Amino acid sequence: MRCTFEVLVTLKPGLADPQGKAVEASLPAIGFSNVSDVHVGRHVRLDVEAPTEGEARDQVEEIARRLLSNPVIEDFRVLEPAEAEGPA
Amino acid sequence: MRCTFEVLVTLKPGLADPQGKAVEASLPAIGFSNVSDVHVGRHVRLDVEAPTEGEARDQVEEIARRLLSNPVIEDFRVLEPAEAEGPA
Amino acid sequence: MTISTPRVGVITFPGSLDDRDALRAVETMGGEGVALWHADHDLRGVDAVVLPGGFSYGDYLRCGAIAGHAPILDDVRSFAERGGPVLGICNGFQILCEAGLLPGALIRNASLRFVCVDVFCRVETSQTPVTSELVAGEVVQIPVKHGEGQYVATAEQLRRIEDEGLVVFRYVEAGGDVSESANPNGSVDNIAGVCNGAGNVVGLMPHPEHAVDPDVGPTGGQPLFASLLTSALAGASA
Amino acid sequence: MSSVEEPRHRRLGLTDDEYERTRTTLGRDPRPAELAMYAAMWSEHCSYKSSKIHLRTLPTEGASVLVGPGQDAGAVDVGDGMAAVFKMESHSHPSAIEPYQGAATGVGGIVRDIVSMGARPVALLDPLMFGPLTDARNRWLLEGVVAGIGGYGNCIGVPTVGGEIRFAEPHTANPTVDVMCVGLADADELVTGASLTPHVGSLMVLYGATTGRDGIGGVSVLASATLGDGSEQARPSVQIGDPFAEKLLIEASLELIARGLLEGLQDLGGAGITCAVSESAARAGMGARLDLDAVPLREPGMEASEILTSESQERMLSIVHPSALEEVRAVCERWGLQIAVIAELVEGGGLTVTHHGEVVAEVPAASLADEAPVYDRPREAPAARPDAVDDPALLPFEGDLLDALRAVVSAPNVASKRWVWRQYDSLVQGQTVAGAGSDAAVVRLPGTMRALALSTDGKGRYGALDPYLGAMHAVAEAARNVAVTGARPLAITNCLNFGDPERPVVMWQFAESIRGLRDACLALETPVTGGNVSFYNESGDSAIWPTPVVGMVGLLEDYRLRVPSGFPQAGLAVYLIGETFPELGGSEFAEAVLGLVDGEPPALDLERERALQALLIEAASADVLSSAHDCGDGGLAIALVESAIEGGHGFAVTIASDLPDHVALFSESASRAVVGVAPEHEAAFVALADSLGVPASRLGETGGPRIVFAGMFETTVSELSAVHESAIPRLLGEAV
Ligand SMILES: Nc1ncnc2c1ncn2[C@@H]1O[C@H](COP(=O)(O)OP(=O)(O)O)[C@@H](O)[C@H]1O
Ligand SMILES: [Mg+2]
Repeated sequence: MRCTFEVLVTLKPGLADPQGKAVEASLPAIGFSNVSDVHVGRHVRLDVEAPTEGEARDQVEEIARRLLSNPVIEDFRVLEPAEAEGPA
Repeated sequence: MRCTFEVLVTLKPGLADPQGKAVEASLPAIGFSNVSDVHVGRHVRLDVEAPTEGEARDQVEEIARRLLSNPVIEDFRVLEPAEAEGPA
Repeated sequence: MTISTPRVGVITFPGSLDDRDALRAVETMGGEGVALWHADHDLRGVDAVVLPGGFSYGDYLRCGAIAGHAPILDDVRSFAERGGPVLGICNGFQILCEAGLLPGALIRNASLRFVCVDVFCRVETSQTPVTSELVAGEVVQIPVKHGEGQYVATAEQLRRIEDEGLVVFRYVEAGGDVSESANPNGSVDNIAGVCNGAGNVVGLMPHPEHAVDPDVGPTGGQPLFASLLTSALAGASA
Repeated sequence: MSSVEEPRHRRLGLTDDEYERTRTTLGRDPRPAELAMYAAMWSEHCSYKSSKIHLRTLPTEGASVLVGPGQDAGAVDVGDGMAAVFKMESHSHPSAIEPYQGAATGVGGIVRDIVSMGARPVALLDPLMFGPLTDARNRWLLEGVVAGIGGYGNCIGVPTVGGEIRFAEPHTANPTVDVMCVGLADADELVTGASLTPHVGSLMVLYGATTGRDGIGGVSVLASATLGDGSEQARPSVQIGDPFAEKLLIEASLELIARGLLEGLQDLGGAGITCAVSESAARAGMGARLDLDAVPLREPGMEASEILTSESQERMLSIVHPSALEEVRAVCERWGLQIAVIAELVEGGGLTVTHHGEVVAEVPAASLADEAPVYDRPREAPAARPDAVDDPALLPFEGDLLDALRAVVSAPNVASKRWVWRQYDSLVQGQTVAGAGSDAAVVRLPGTMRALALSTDGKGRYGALDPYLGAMHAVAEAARNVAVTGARPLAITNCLNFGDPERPVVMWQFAESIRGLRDACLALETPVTGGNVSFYNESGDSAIWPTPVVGMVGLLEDYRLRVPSGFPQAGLAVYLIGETFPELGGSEFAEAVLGLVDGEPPALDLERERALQALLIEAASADVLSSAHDCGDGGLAIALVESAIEGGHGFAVTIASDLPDHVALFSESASRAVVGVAPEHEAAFVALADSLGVPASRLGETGGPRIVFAGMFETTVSELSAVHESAIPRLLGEAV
């Protein structure tokens, strides 16, 4: 079966987040002074072909750990899968 | 109240996605030939202070539309909020 | 009135880098460079506006995204609506796209790497303020230096851009042929620069301001600035 | 697992003796925050405690030197009232953990050093060393480091105009990442300890980024000890560079200085606030009251010792008279930077630190800044290797010469580094007459005809065989690279990359290298204006090659007279200047073709070197040279081939020599260059060479698409160019 997964990659807490900071600082100018703690990370969407959803998920975890994230500075989280239709 | 939101920004289908392509191309080398349709987008996490969750969400939608995404090439989606504890 | 020197404003955003270079190029080519500041609602009466290269706001989030909301963009927008010549170079191009003044968008280079190299650009139309002194088909050599210069647009937008003749420059071989190897960033249809429907707002990834002084680079930027100064003067006396 | 807790001072990197010394200074046990401050300031990285006695022997004076060692950066007079401010620093340790951020923050750090002198940064150069690219981790390190340098340098608008990359097995675990920055300032507006007078009651204003837990212990742990396996816990958190904030910091700082609003300025680097505050106060001969509650924090709940030693990036500390504070605030705010008054200068030398309203430290400022222990560590020459080869030049070579040439042209050390420098913006600021690809980068001084000529050189392979000679060669080659462009070498900065100084062999390598630097700098009259020492580049007991990297600054009186390295046209006479001896020890040929890093490095006669450089400079100013390229790695053959590739014109030469062909082609004898001379200038050029006593042999002529070594072999420029260009991309697994 073929499953679609989404992986979120975020900076580890405590590390400087220049992107988040820059976005946060620019929000008041467009009228939002009530926003804080902005952090910018990556979102990766991918399709995996595997015998079971469980196996597919394990593989996604491994891919996220080895390729999608940089474990020295980033964490990741796999969203619940929205199973894709039909055969591969 | 203060709510935490997560916004996912993804490229519109059909547009070039050099990052997604690069990830996909490097997967076989680490043992995954069963992955396809990889797309890389952005993940933004932010805290919004507003009278109600509904208002906060409306504001997040507006921020996502005006700043976090480029409507010419990107779509966005706001994840369900994980409500933060306590007062501001 | 005697013939005046065209006044060309160059906007400095936080993170602009080639702003001084653009001012110097304007002056080298005989114009008067006027420094403008992103937070002012004031174009200081200039005859043309340049949005220079750089990494405004670090190009964090998306390049040009945050600068696209700068106060001075309102003034640039009304200046453009009145037909004033506006040139966005590299980051300036990205900002104009983000602000909706130009069609399409710029994303990371296909190679995912920054690239600094001299390229050849073919002029696709002389009906813009930066190509008025060139003829379509002419090739100019100008450097690029960017990490996010891949021009993209949806299929529908692209059709409109091509149909309406909004492509101003394409990456080509020295001889003028479009090829994959001439394309430094994977831009669709080798597009290096575009204009708006009215033709007075132009954006391009190559850096003409780094191509006016033969001691430090090629000279393909000279006719672009010469055109801009002529157009600015025409606007000023109109 | 040890069950006994190590005492706190040892965990912070202080020895028992050093701990006793803090007790003597204070007359009591140090408080926790004080201990953290001493540990940071007395770390190897900040205090130079192992290197100081050796560094003192370097020549630091010369006619052009405006600022010598001891300030954030050195400075030389470059005419018209302008000063070139320059320094090199390593960020090897952080780069080994996270190559992108490690290299990026390395750029940020050295740029702030230049800015804190009141100079606008105008050029970056990045000498790098990695293990072989056949190893995947080394490829990952190279790609990350290069992307990080570009990612940061490109984003702050300072052109990266040169550098070098060498590959050697001993750098596998410990890549060497050095970055040199050059800035320009009005000579009489340089910000030095002596140029500004802070007042009692003046304020210390921190501006730029907020303070987080980044890099705590960076100097004391990461850069001042050898990390073994399982040392993950000891590692400080990775610092993420924010080049946008740095750009704002540059502009705001230069504006503050231009407006005369400051009484002092210092960057925050190793040891963070502790270092900046104690050094500023000590330099002013005063003390300070520091209030940690005033420091804007990025994270809640930080302890005093964390705030004091955080190495968060993109921060600067200025000294401001209270009457100027509001104007300083306005300038910073215009650039989007927050400011915080964190301390006040007081009479006496005491530094008092409060946190949550309580005193957490009370120490003499100078005891932190100037009174670290100084060590004369034991040195011992290594035992001679029983299997050493005396002289690779004596080994028989029966291979094909053209194949050997291809092997050397495509050897990673010699191959084109275009893959790297294409990723760097070399054009911004609009003054780059010659960037990467030239022997020395040439950067104009705005508003004048003059230009700086900049080169970085390290000779790791020679240093591994003989650290004294290796260091001398690094200086000579850097000077030669500057001289071939026609510029006069003025002064050097350096970054000294070594293993563990507590091992006598490493300390011997260090002392020998310093001796080499000293002798060469004296002979070539290029004093040392500053530098940086990076020790503990080793894992297990395998250290990097002893690699002093030299950053040379030279001056070209008229940039229009710059001599390019490539043959610019056909019909030029090709001369070799200098003499070739049978010297293949430590050569590229020996490594790439014979598989040997062995033998004695080439001799270096500093008098010959001076004469050669004098000829290059005089011939350039007389405008009789069409091209000049030094003979470096790969010798005469490579110098000729590179001149052809760079200029796009072939040549036909005859190498008349008593030496075996392969030795004549690939010997790396020092003090040589290949020059192209137009026929109408030949007589004048030869006369000049004669008058300076430099042998000049006419080898042949330029022209055509072919490369012809008469009687040996021939090929084409395009064939060798393809080999030269494709080698690095191929090793990185890219389609070429
Ligand atoms: N890491 C780098 N960054 C920028 N430029 C580099 C780098 N490595 C090499 N270069 C450039 O490539 C050219 C050749 O380098 P190199 O072989 O080290 O020169 P040389 O032998 O003359 O010292 C030089 O112009 C140098 O500046
Ligand atoms: Mg050289």
